[in-house]
Amino acid sequence: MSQALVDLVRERFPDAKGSSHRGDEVVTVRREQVVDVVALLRNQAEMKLLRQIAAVDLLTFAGESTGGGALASIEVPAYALEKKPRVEPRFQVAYNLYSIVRKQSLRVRVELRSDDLKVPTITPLYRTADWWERYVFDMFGIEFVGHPNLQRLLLYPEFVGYPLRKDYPVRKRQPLVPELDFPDLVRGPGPGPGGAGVPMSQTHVGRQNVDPDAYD
Amino acid sequence: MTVNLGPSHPAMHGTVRLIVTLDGETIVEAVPEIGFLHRGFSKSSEHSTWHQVLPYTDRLNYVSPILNNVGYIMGVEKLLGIKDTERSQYLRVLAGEISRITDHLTCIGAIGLELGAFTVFLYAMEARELLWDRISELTGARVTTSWTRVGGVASDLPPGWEQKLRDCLPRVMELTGEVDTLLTRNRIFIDRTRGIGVLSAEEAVDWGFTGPCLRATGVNYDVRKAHPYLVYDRMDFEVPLGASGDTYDRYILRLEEIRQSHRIVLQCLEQMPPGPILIDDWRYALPPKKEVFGSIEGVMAHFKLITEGIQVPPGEVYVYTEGANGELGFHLVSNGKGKPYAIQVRGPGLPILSALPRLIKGHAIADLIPIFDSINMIGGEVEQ
Amino acid sequence: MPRTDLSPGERLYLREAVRGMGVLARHFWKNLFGFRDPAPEVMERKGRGVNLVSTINYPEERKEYPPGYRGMHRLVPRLDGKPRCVACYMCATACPAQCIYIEAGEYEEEAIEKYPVRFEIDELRCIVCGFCVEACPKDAIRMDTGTHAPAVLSRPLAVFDKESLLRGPAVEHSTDVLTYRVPLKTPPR
Amino acid sequence: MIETPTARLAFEDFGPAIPPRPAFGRWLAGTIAGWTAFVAFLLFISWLLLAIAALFARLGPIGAAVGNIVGLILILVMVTATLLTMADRKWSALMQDRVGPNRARLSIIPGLRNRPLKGIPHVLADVLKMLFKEDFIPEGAMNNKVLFNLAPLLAFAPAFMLFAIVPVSPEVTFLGQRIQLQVARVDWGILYVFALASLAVFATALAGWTSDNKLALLGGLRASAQLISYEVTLGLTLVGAFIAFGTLRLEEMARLQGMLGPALRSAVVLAARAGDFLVRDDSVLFGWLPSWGFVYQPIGMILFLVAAQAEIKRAPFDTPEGESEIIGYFLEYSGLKSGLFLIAEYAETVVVAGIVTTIFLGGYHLPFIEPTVVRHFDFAWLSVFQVFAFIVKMLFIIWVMFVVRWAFPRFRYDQIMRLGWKMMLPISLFNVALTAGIFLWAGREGLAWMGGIEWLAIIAFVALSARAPRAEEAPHASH
Repeated sequence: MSQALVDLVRERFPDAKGSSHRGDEVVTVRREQVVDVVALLRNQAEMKLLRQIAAVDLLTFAGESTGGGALASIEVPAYALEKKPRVEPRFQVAYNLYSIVRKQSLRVRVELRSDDLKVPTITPLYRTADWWERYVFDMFGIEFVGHPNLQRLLLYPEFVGYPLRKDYPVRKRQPLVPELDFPDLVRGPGPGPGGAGVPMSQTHVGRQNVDPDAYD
Repeated sequence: MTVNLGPSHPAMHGTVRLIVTLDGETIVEAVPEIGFLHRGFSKSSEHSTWHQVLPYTDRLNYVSPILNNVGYIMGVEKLLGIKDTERSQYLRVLAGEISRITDHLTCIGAIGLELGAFTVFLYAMEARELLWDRISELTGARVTTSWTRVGGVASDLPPGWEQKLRDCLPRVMELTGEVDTLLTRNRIFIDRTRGIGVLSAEEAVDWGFTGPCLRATGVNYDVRKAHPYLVYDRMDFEVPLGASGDTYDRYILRLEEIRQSHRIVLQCLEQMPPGPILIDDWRYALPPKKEVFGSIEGVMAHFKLITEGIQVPPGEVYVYTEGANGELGFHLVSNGKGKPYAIQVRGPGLPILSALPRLIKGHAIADLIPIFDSINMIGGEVEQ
Repeated sequence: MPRTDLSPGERLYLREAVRGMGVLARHFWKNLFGFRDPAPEVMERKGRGVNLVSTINYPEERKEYPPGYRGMHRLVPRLDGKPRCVACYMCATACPAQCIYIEAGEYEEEAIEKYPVRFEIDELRCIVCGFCVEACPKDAIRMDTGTHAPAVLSRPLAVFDKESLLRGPAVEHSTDVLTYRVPLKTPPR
Repeated sequence: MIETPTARLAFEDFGPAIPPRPAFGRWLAGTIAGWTAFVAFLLFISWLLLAIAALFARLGPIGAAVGNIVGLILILVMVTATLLTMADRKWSALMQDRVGPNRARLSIIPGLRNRPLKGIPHVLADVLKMLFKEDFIPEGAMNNKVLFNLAPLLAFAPAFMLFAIVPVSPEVTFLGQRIQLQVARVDWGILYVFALASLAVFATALAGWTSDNKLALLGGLRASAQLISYEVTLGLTLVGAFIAFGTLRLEEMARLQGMLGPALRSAVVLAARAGDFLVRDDSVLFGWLPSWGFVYQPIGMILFLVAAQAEIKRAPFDTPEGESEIIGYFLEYSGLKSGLFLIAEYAETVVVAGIVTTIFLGGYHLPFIEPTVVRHFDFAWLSVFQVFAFIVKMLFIIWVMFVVRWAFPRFRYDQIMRLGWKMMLPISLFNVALTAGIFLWAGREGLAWMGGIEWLAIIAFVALSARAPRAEEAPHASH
């Protein structure tokens, strides 16, 4: 059923690769094409619902040797990382699309090399892509070019590193963020760029980053 | 005037922070800030076996944990390409629908609570307590259920449980009816909710809404109907649809879904066949204790499953079920070893919460409360 | 989806006001003259003068945990009072929270199997998932004590050692004899 | 219940899970004894109030005034308001299937150790807590410290002063003194209430502004707008009652709702002469209806209750607090000052209940049996029963106000304004016009007929206006 969707994409983008696993249809496209492919699916296949943007770091995909057990594998030993062959393209970004009308789903996959982690944003097509792209940026450090407000979503701005990358040490400690003085809310402008108001340094959504018309 | 609401503010249940710019009492702009409850679900899961992820899923949507258990385990089963036994499918649907009722009761109660009708909240909680007692008897814990297993469920119905459930369901529906009496046709409530936080159907899909919030706008998308999983295709239930997508519709739709879930629960009890609750395949499911105690094969299979975990063939799937707040998706990647290579969860609350600035813009600050409650943001699943 | 305009009575707030107050007043008088029932199970709350109060006055009255409830751990003793545990580390491996610590040793006088020299559970780390019970190949750890882990005043007190965990009724399986290399000194009852 | 071995384990750790069931007979005896004690207590309080007034009245006119102040304001209002903090929680608990607070114990008294006494010690605990909490003044409020401290006083004092004009008993000779349980008998009567009630606006506005907190400021703004708006309705709803009774003085209004003194006396004398056991109550309308204010003014009474609820900022009109949105104008107050705000709210509830009782529920009058009581006892005993009746009626009104408080969701700020100006004001104006017209045309009898018809209409309206039919029939989806 969903094979038709893959064909639809391949008709326009001949170098797109289709694959399937357990009934999930995947089409892998080049990074430059992703906006066009998603727009094509959205407009011609009525895939109006963007379920999720997920990303995978393939660094240890083949080389991971431990079996199960939390005790056995709390941390990838340093020597294992050293010898790891550089997997390229290392990152995959998966857009899970769905058509409510036709009840079809399709995953658009983009593969990224670790030296050039940039994907064009699809926020003009799906508003829900806003937070999902921020989430992926937050967790993997993949930059979405053209995103209106590419900030960390779940973590705080002082966080060092990208936790869902496979080479992020599990037991790494983050530096403590000093607490700033709470500005006087009524008299006198506070330190934030918006004048008196919320202490900006503590937030990762400062007002200065928000276009007032971005949400409407 | 900029007002900071949260992360500890009576209206921000869960831990979310809203930075609201006001003009008088009208909200000009609102910026939600999340992550105060971020516990690293994905990263933790990558360092556990497939089985050990289960307790984490309890803690995603902590008001309806069984639905998360079921959603996750179905993902693993999809990766494995197996199906669980028929009785366990019924059990999953049964417990899942009870969980859905508890979730909706929580949401409705919270709407009442924060609109000042504390009584409604307590009636809803009383009903929820009864159901959580049943869940507790069934799974061994009220909230941290960890009840499903690959290929089945952990425990069968305890003796006499069915009758207990049948006895307490009327009381639950009676309390739901009292909530209905207190709120649904009350003009104060209607004035507070009708026409508040309206979203059109196209916009709702664009924002990635699913579940009751999407159906309140009139879009007929319920995973249980669109892609029937487990035994939902054998159940006779309806999907209530709203018309205008406002807060009132979201409220009344949840109320109606409680009634539909009640129907499903009763049907499950009637149709449930006897039989095993776990598949008899020692590659995936733990052998029965008798075999473990008494036979060398059983012990070996047992040890292999515990130490190495379930060996899931490599692959990548996205599995979606109908959570209480919408489509609960798990994006699972396996590399053929005993641990999940990558897990990312699509909490239904995250896209909905991201639309909160759009929903509350232009409304009074007092309207923030019913809108925020009616989208039923659960911190656990949004912030993972 | 009932979604209609309001009837005149509802429009004037009056009708629903009276109905809503009626619900509350009914609860009020029922509970005021009600016969306070200490057992809050709704099934047992039928009969004369029974009220609807669902509160449990906790320390004085408690709801009994259901039989399958996952409560505090216990180490199951054998008939001779020694732990059934053979220190196989299965529970420690299966535990997602890594709250179990085991040190194995061998019985000197009885040639049976290994036994845990130390067996400690950090009940503060425990997430009560019950995987350890499932993972045990000897039925040596159970969560059927019917209680929860008690509150403690400092963190070290929440680490329960073998002696405090080893309690409750002894269990003997018919297959146990297969694992004894010599018969038990105390014959089974 | 200790049957299984594992249940024994739990028992070892924590004792029995479920205490034995109380016997039905014990429950019955307890209930009867409790209610008897309650009624006896109220009767005693009634006697005490009169006795205090009589004792002080021996000291002359100023003494009489002081006695009334002590008895009514300090004992009746203060104690009731304090107990209401408890009653609010207990009653709401009963409405919500809970038990309510029952943990505080008077452990220092030997016999009362481990006895919750139905939670009454919580009142003491609350008071102690508020007294000993740190009195925190936020930095931003330091510039306006005087005004910041003045606000709770401005809220507190008028609430208690309001009760000054409420008559709790008729003029009666008690213990040899001619007394009436009323602090001030003034010509302008109820206007005093309106004048003082508007002082509360200053409290909220000051509290909101000086707190130097945005949410408190919002609360203060909401409160001042709401209070000023509802002043108007509050006044207009009572105009009908003024027309019906022809006076502004509350003691006059109360007196007019039962048998007047001379008539009562002569009726009793006649009955004594005839040897009748029962004496007919001449004030009863149509032979069965007490001639109370609610008969003449149904709409006025309902509107007054609603407007008063809004005026004292209780739910569903509690937007100035709106604890889930903005925490309220008293957000920055702590300790005793916060307590003053809270107790003022309960005192206002008592006052409103007192005024409603006086104007609409016959004040201290007992229907039907007043002359009979006088015939068999005397006027002093009658006054004890009358004070008792007043307190019971007042408690009933308070109870109704609490049920309202717990039954409804909160209004939105603009909806309160709309309700006040667009619904209640026109209706109360209409009520005034209708009452005046009927009164001119047919006098008080006519008003009684009008009231009866209005009551019937309201009941029919509530009972017969069913839930609106489902216009759009369920667009359920089914695949």
